[in-house]
Amino acid sequence: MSAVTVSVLDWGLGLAQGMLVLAMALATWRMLRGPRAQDRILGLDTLYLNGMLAIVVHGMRTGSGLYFEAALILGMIGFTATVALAKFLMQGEVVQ
Amino acid sequence: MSRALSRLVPYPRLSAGLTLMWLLLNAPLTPGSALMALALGLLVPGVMRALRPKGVRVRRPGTILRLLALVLYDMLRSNIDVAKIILGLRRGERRTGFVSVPLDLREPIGLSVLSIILTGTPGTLWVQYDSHTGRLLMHILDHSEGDDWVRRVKDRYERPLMEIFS
Amino acid sequence: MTGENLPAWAAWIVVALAVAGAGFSLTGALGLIRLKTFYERVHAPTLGATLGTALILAGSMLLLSLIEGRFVLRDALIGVFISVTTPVTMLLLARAAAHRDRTEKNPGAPPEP
Amino acid sequence: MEIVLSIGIGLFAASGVWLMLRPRTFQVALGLSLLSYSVNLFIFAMGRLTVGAPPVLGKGAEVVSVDDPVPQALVLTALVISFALTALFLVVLLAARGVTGNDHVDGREPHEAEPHPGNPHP
Amino acid sequence: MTAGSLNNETLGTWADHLVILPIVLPIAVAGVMFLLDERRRRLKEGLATATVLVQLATAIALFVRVGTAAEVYRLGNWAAPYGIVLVADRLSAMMLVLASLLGLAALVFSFARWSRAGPRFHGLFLLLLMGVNGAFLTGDLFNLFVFFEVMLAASYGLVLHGSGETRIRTGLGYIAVNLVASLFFLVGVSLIYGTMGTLNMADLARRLAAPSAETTLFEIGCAVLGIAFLIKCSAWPLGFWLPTTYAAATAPAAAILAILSKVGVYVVVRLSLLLFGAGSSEGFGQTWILAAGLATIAYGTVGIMAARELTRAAGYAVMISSGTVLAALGTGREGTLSGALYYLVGSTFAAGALFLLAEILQRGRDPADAAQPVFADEYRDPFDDAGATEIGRAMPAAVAIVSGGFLLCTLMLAGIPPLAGFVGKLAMFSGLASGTMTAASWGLIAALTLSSLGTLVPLVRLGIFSLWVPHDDPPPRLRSPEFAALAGLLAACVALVLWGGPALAYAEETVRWLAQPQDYIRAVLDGATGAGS
Amino acid sequence: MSSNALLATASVLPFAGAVLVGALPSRARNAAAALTGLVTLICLGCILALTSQLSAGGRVVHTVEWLPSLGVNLVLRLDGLAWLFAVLVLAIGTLVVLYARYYMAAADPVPRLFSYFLAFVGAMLGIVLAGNLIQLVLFWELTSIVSFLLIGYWYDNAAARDGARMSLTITAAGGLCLLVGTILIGRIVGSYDLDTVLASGDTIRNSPLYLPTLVLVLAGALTKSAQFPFHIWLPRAMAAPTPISAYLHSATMVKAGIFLMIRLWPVLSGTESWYWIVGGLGMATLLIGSWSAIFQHDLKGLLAYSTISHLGLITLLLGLDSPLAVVAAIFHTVNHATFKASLFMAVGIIDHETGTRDMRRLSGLWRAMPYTGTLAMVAAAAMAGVPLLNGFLSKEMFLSEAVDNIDDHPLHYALPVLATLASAFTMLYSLRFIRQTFFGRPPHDLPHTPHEPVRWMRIPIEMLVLACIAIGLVPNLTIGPALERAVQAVFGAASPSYSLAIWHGFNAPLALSMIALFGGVALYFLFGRRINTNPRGGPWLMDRLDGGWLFERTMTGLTVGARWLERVAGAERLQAQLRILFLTALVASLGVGVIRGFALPVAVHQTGFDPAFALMWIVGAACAVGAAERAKYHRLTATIFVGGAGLVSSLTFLWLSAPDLAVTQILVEIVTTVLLLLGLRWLPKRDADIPAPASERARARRRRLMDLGIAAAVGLGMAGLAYAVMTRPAGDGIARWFVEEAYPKAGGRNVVNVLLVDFRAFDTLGEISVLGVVGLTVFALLRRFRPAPDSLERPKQQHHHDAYDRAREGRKPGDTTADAMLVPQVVMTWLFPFIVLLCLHLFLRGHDLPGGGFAAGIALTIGFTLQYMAHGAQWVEERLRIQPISWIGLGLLISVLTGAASWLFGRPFLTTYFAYWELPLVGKIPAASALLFDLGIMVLVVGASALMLVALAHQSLRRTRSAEAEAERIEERETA
Ligand code: NA
Ligand code: NA
Repeated sequence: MSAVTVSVLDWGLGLAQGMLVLAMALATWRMLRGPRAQDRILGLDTLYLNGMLAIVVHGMRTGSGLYFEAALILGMIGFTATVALAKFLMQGEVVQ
Repeated sequence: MSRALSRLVPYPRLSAGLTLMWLLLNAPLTPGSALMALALGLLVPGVMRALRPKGVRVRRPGTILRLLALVLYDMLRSNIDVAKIILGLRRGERRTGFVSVPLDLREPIGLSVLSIILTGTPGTLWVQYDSHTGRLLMHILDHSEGDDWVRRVKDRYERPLMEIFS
Repeated sequence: MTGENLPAWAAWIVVALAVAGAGFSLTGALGLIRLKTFYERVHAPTLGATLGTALILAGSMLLLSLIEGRFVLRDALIGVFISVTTPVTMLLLARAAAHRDRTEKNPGAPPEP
Repeated sequence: MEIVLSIGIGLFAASGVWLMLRPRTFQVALGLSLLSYSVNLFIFAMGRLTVGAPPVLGKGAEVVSVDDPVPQALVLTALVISFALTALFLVVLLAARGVTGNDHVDGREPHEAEPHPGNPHP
Repeated sequence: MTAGSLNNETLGTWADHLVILPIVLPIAVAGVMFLLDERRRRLKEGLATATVLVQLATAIALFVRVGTAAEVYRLGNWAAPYGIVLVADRLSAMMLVLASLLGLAALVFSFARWSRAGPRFHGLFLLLLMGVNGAFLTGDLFNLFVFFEVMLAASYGLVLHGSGETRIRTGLGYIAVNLVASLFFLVGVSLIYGTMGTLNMADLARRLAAPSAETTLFEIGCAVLGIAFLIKCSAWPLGFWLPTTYAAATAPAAAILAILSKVGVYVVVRLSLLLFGAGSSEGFGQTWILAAGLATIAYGTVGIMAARELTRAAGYAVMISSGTVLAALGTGREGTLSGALYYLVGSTFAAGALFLLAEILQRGRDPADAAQPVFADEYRDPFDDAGATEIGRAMPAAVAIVSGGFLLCTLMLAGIPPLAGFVGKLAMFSGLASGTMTAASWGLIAALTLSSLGTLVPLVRLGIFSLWVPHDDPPPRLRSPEFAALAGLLAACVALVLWGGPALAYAEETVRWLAQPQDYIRAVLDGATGAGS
Repeated sequence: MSSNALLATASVLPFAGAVLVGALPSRARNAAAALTGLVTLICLGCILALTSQLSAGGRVVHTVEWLPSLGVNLVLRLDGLAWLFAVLVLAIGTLVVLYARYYMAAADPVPRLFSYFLAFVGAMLGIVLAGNLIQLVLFWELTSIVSFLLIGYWYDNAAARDGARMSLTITAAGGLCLLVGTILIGRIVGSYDLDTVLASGDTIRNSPLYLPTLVLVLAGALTKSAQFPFHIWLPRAMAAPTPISAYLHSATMVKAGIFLMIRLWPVLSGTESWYWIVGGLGMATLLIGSWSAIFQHDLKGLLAYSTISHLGLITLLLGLDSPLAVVAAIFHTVNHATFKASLFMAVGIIDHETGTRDMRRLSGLWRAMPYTGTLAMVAAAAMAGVPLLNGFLSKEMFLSEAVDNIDDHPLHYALPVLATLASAFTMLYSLRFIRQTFFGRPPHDLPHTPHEPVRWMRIPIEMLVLACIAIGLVPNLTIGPALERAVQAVFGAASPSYSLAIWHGFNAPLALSMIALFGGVALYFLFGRRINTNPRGGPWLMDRLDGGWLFERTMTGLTVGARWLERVAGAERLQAQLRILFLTALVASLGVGVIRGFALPVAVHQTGFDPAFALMWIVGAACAVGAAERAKYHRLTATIFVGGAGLVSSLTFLWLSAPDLAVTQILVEIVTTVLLLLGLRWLPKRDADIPAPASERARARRRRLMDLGIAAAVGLGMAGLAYAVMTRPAGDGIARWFVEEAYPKAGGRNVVNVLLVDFRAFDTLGEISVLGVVGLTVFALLRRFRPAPDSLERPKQQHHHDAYDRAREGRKPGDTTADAMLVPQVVMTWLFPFIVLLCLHLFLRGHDLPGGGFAAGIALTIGFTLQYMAHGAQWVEERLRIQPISWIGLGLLISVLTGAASWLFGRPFLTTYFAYWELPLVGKIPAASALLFDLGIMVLVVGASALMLVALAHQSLRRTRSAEAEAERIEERETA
C-alpha cells in the first residue's frame, strides 16, 4: 500500500507540476506573442502565479515545508513587479 | 479606558490579522510563539499609524459572512463557466463587452473590496472607476445569458458592502 | 519520496486536489492563448489565481498536515494574499490598456464610464 | 537534469553576452542581469545537483545527505553583489544619459567624431 | 547554557589581532561616518586621517613582525580550510604598507578641495582601503572575490566622485568592464571549487601536490580566473579601460586607484608562486604571463608616447608598472621578481604622485570638468561659495615645487637614475643577466630599456608643455595639504633609494619566501607558525 | 681631515650646495654666486689635498655600502685620471661661476642656475670618482638630467626648450644603453667594481657578449661626447646661457664620454670592433664637425661644431690601438677644455656687449675691445694648433700617431691625410672667427655699442688663456705631472713613455702640421667670402642633412606612430573592449583545454530527468532569447522577459534543493525590475533607426554576426564546463564538514545561513559593505543627476490624463490618476504591516530555516517600494522618514561590533557565541550572536536598497522642481 501511495503521490503531483509548468509555457507564449505590452505583462503575471503554484506542488512532492517561504513571498509581494510594469504602462513612470 | 485601549490597539482588526498570520507562520502553537504573536500584533500596526490611512468602520459581521459565502459561490460558478468557455465546451454565441455601472458606494475600502470581488471573479473585470460620477466601467467576458450586470453588481455586492462600510 | 506513512485515500484526495487545481491554472493559461482580445484574456489567469490556487493549497495543507500529524494551515496565507494582490495588477493593466486603446483610437477601445 | 541546466546556463550566458555587446546602455544592463543569472547558476551547478535535499538539518540534527551548501552560500553572496552592481550600473547609465543626452555606451553616437579633450600640442 | 565555540583557544595578546585591524577599522569608521552629517567635514577628515594612520602603524607593525613566517588569523575561530583565514606574510605586509602610504597621501591631498566635490568621500575612501587591505590579507579565494568587489565598488564611487560628464561617461565603461571581470572571477573560482572542492589557497596548493584527474577543468578555471586578474592588472589587451578611467577620475581618487591594479598584480604573483610552483600544474601560465607582461609594457609605452594629457600618461605608467611585474614573474627568475617587487612599490608611489601633479597642472584648464549643481535644495555645492573653495595655505614657489616633483616622477617612472625606478630596473636587469640569457631575458631587457626611453621622452614633452611653455592661464597654485601629499610620496621614492639595500633585501627575502610555499601552507593549514592560531 | 672625508666632502658638498643655493630667493645673485664659488673651491681644495697620495699609480678608495645584493656599492675612487678630470671640472667650474655672476642679467633667477650648476658639478664628480660602474651610470644619467635643466634655463625661449629636450633624449638614450652594457660587463666579470673590471680585460674581450657590450657602452659614450651621428644635439644645446655652454658643452659634460672611453680603454680596446667603431666614428665626427664649423655664422654655432670636431679628434685617438694615442687624447682633452672654455667666454662677452653673435654682422671689434680680442685670438690660435700654444702640442701628438699608424693596414694611409685636412679646416674656421669678428670695417648697426666688459668678467678668460700659453710653453712644468699620473692610472706598469717637448725636430708630424696651418690660411683666403654669402644656408655637401630637422621629424613620427598603434592595438570603445574580454577568456580556456586535453568523465553522475524541469527551461530559454532579441527597440518587453528568466532561475534553485537561493533570487528579481522601470523613464525614446548607408549596414551586419559568434561560443563554453563538472563525481571537498558541524558547533540547522553568518561571515561582511558602498554611490550620483532635456517632460500618459481632467467639469488634473490608483492604494497600504511581519519572520527563522537578514531586508524594502508606488514619494515622506544612509551606517556598525565583541573574550574577530536560553513560559529560545550579525545585515540591506529605490524615485520630483525653478526664472526675466 505504501508503495502505491508513494507512486500515486509522486506521479499525481508530478503531473500537477507538469501541468503548471505547461501553464507557465503558455504564459510565456503570450509574453512572446504580445501583441501589446499589456499582453506581455499579463503573461508575466501568469508566469509568476503558476510558478508560485509549482513551488507549492514541489513542496508537496518532497513533503517538505522548506519551500513555503518562497511561495509566500511570491504570493504576497510577487505582484510588485507586475504592478510596477502596469503602472509604468499607465503613467509612464513608476513613482511620481 | 477604551480610549487608552484604542491608543494601544489603534487597528484591532489589523492586530488580529497580524497575530493570526504569525501564529500560522510559526505553528505549532507554543507559549513562546503565542506571546510573540501577540507582541507583534500589538507592535507592528505602529507602522500603520505612521502611514495614517483613512480610518474605516466595519459593522455587521453577519453580512460579512453572507457576502463571503456569496462571493465564494460566485467565484466557483464563474470559474467553471469561464473554464468551459476557454476549453470550447460551451455552445452558442458569446457576447463580450463593456458595461458601465453607476455606483453609490464611495468608501475607498469598500470600493477596493468590490474591485477585488469583481476582478477576482473570472468573467468580470474592473476597468475604470470615475470618482466624480461614481460610475464604474466593467468588462464582461460573457453576457450572452442576458444577465443584467448592473443589477447584479449593485444587488449582490454593492448593497452588502455599503452596509458593512457605512 | 514522501508518503510512506500516508493512507491511500489521502494520497488520492491530495492528488485529485492538486491535479484539479493545476487543471484550472492550465485552463487559465490556455485562455491566455485562445481568447481573442486583451480584455477577454485578462479574465483567464484569474482561474489560476482563484480556484486553481485554492485547490492546490488545500491539497498542500492536507498533505502536510497528515505528514506532520497536526494542522499545517499556513498555506492559507498564500491564498489570502494572492486573492488580494492579483486583482491589483489586473485592474491596473486593464486601466492602462483602456487608456492606450483610447488614445490610439483602436476599434476595441472601451467607452468612457 | 544536468544536460538541461547546462543548456540553460549556456543560453542565459549567450543571451547575456550578446546584450552586453550591444551599443545601448539599457541593453548592456539587461545583458548584465542575464549574465549574472547564468553565472550564479553556474556557481550553483559546481556543487552538483540534488533534488529535494536542501541543506537544512532536521530536528534531530542527524547528519543527512544533503546538497553541497558551499556553492549555495557563494551564490547568495554573489547574488547580492551582482544585484548591487546591476543597480549601480543602472544609475550610472541614467546619469550618463543625462549628461551626454544619449544612451550609447560610449556616451556618443558612433558617427560622432571622437572628442579630443586636452591640449592640442604635439 | 551551552557554549558553542569551536574550541577554547584564545588569542594571547591584543597584538595578535593586528592582522584584522586594517579591515575592521576602516569599515567601522566608515559606519560611523555614514551616521555623521555631511557638514561635519572636519570631524570626518580627522577620523579618516586617524584611521589611515592607525592602519599605517598596523601595517608597519606587521611588516616588522612577520619576518620569515606567516601570521594566520582565523576568522570566527574556524580553522582553515573551512573557515576564512587572513594571512599576513612578507608580501602582504609590504603591500599593506604601500597601500597605507598611498592612501594617506591621497587623503591628505583631498583635504585641499576634492573631498568636497561630492558627498560621502571619506566613507568611500575608507571602504576602498578596506577592500584593498582585505585582498592583500585574505587566504581564501572566494573571500578574495568579496574584497575585490568591495574595493571595486568603492572605486566606482571614487571614479564617479565629483560627477561631470567625462567621469560618468568613462565610469560607465569602467564599471562594465570590471563587472565582466568579476563574472569571470566567479566562474573561475567556482570551477576551482567544483574540481578541487576547496576555496582556501593553501589547501588548494596542498591538494595540487597530489596528482589530480581533473587537471583540465581546474586549469580552465585558473585560466578564466587569470583573465579576471589580468583585467584588473590592466594587462594588454584587457586593460584599455585604465588610462581613460584614471584620467577622468579626480586626482586623489586616481592616486589611490593606482594601488588597484597592483592588487591584481599581487594576486597573480601570490597565486602563481603558491599554486604553480610545483605539483600537478607546475609552471601553469608562466609563458602567458610573460607574454602579457611584455605586451603590456609595450602598449603602455606606446600609450605614453601617444598621450596628449598628463593624466592619461600617468595611467599608462600604471599599466607599464603592472606589465613589468607580470613580465618579471613570467621569467621565473627570483632575482628579477624581487627587483620587480621593489620597482612596484616605487612606481606606484610615483604614479600616484603624477596623478596629483597632473591635476595641479591641468586644474582650471578644463572648466567643464567641475561639476555644476543642479538642485540647490538638496545640497550645497562646495565650489559655489568662494570663501571655502580651497583649504590650506597657498604654497610659495608653487611652480618650482611642482616642476621638481614632476621631474622626480618622470625619473622615477622612466627608471632613470637616481630614483628608485632605476634601482628597480637595475635589480631586474641583474636578475636577468645572472644565469643563462634566454630570449625572454633579452626581450625583457629590451622592453624595459625601450620603455624607459619611451616614458622619459613623452613625459618630458608633456612636462615642458605644462610647465615651460608660456600659457595664458594663471600659474599652478599649490595648497599645503597638496604639497604635503606630494612631498610625502616623493620622499618615499627617495627613501627607497637611500635605503635601497635593505629594501631590496626585503624584496629578495620575500621572493624566496614565496618561492618556497611549504611554510605558508603549513602555517595556514597546520598552524605551524603564526600567532593567530 | 682623512682622505675618505675629503673624498666624501667633494662628492656630497656640491649636492648640498645645490639644495642650499636653490633655496635662496631669486634675486640673491651675489649670495648664490659666492656660495657656489665657495663650494667649488672647497671641493677643488679637497681634491688637491689628495694629490700627494696618487703618486706612482696610487689611489684613494672609499666604499659606502648601498645595494650589496646587486654588488652595487658607492665607491669613491680617486686615481690620477680621476684627479685630472676632477680638477678640470672644479677649476674651470670656479672660473665659470665668476664669469656667470657677471654674465647673467639682473632679471634672471640666478640661484636656480647656480643650483643646477652645483648639481651638475656633483654629478660630474660622481662620474669621475666612481669606483663602481653602476654608480658611474647613475651619475652619468644625472649629468644628462641636470644639463637638460641648464639648457632649458631660459624656458620661455622655444629654442631652449627644444634644445634641452633633444639633448636629454639623445644622451639619456645613450645612458640607458650604457646601463645595459654595464650590466653585461657585470655579467661577464661578475662584478661592477671598477678595479675588478679593469683587471678583467681579457675575459671581457674573449666573451661572446663582448660585441653587444662594446656597442652598448659606446652608445653611451659616443652620444654623450656628441659623436657622429649623435652630434646633432650639441649645436642645439647652445640655447643654454653661454657660461653653461662654456662649461658643459666644451669642458666637462661632453668629456664624460671621453672619460668613459679612457676609463674602459684597457678592457674594451684592442679589438677590430673597437678600432673600427671608435676610430671610424671619431674620424667621421672630426671631419664633419670641422667641415660644418666652417659654415657657421653664429659664433656659438662655430664653437659648437668645433667642439664636435675636437671631440671627434679625441675619440679618433682613443680608437687608434696605441697607448701613446691615449696619452695624446688625455692631453688634448685638457687643452681643448682650456681653449674652448675661454673662447666660449669670449663669445659670451661679444654677445653680451654687442647683442649679436652673427659673424656677418660683426666686424672690427678690436677697436672697441682690444683686450678681449687679444685673449680670443690667443685661444683661437691654440684651437688652430699654432705653435707655442697647448693646442699645438696635442695636435702634434695626434698627427704623429696618425703617421705611426700607417704600417698596420693599407687603408690607414688615409688617416694622416684626413687628419691634416681636418686640421686645415680648424685653421680655416679659427681664422674666420678672429678675422670677421675683430677686424675689418668698424662695427655699425649693432644692438649695443660694443665696449670692454667689466674687469671681473675677463679674469676667467685670462686665467684660461694663461693656462693655454703656460702649457704650450712649459708643458712639463705645468701639465706634466698631472698627465703622468693620469697615464699611470690608465696603464699602470704598462705606461708608455712619451715626451711633452715643444720641439721634436723636423719630422712628418711637423710637416703635416705646417701643411694644415698654411693650407687653412690659404683656404680661408680662397673661400672666406663665399662662406659669408653661402646661399644654401648649411655646409656644402651636407646642407640636405639637417640633423635637428631629422630628429624633430623622428619624434613627431614616433608620436604619430604611437597614436596610430594605440588605436590599432588598443580599443577605445566599450563594445570593442568587451568583445576582446570575452574573446580572450574563450581563447584562454580553449587553449588550456587543447593543451591539457579534455578527459572524459570517470563515472557519469546524473540526476533523474524530469520533463517538467526541461519544459521550465524552455520557458527560461524563451525568456532569455526574447530579452536579447527585444532589448533594442522594446525595452519594456525585454524587461518583462528578464523578469521571466529570473523567475525560472529562481525556480531552478528551488527545484535543486536551494530554497534560500530561490527566496533571495525572487526578492532581488522584484527589486531589480522596479529599479529598471524607474530608470526606463529617463531613457530616450527608441524607435526604428535612421536608415544607414548600405556600406554601414553591411559593416553592422558583420559586427552583429561576430557578436553572435562570440555569444554562442561563450554560451557553449559555459554549458560545456557546467556539464563537465556536474557529471563528474564531487571529490572529497570541504562541504561535508559544514553539514556535519553546522549544528553541533554553530547551533544552526540551515547550513547555508550558518555559512553566511558564521563560518564564512567575513564574506558577508564584505558583501554588505559592497551594498553600502553602492548605495552611497548611487546617492552621490543621483544628487547631481541631470535629466536629458528630452526626458525632462512628463510622460505623455500623464499629459493625456490631465488633458482629460481639464476637459471635464469638476475634475482637476490628477484626478484620473487618483481614481486609477484608488484601489491599489488601499491594498498596498494595508499590505504593508503584513510585509513587515513577513520580514520579521524571514529574519528570525534564518538560522534554522530558509530566510535570513538579507531576504528580510529586501522584503521590507519592497514594502516601502509599494508605498512609494501607491502614493508617490511626497506622500510617503511626509509620513515615513527613513534615513537610508544612517541605516547603512547602523547596519555596518552592528555587524562589525558584533564581530568585534569576540575580542572581549580573547577570541578572533567574528567568533560567534550561541546558547539556548530557558525563558519562563516561553521555553527554550536560541540566542546566537550570529543573529545580531544578521540584524546588522538586515538593517544595512534595508538602508542600501531603499536608498537606491528612493533616490531613483526622487528624480521625478526633481524634474518638477527644476521645471518650477525654470518657470520662476522665466517669470523673473519677464518682470525685469
Ligand atoms: Na475577474
Ligand atoms: Na547543488
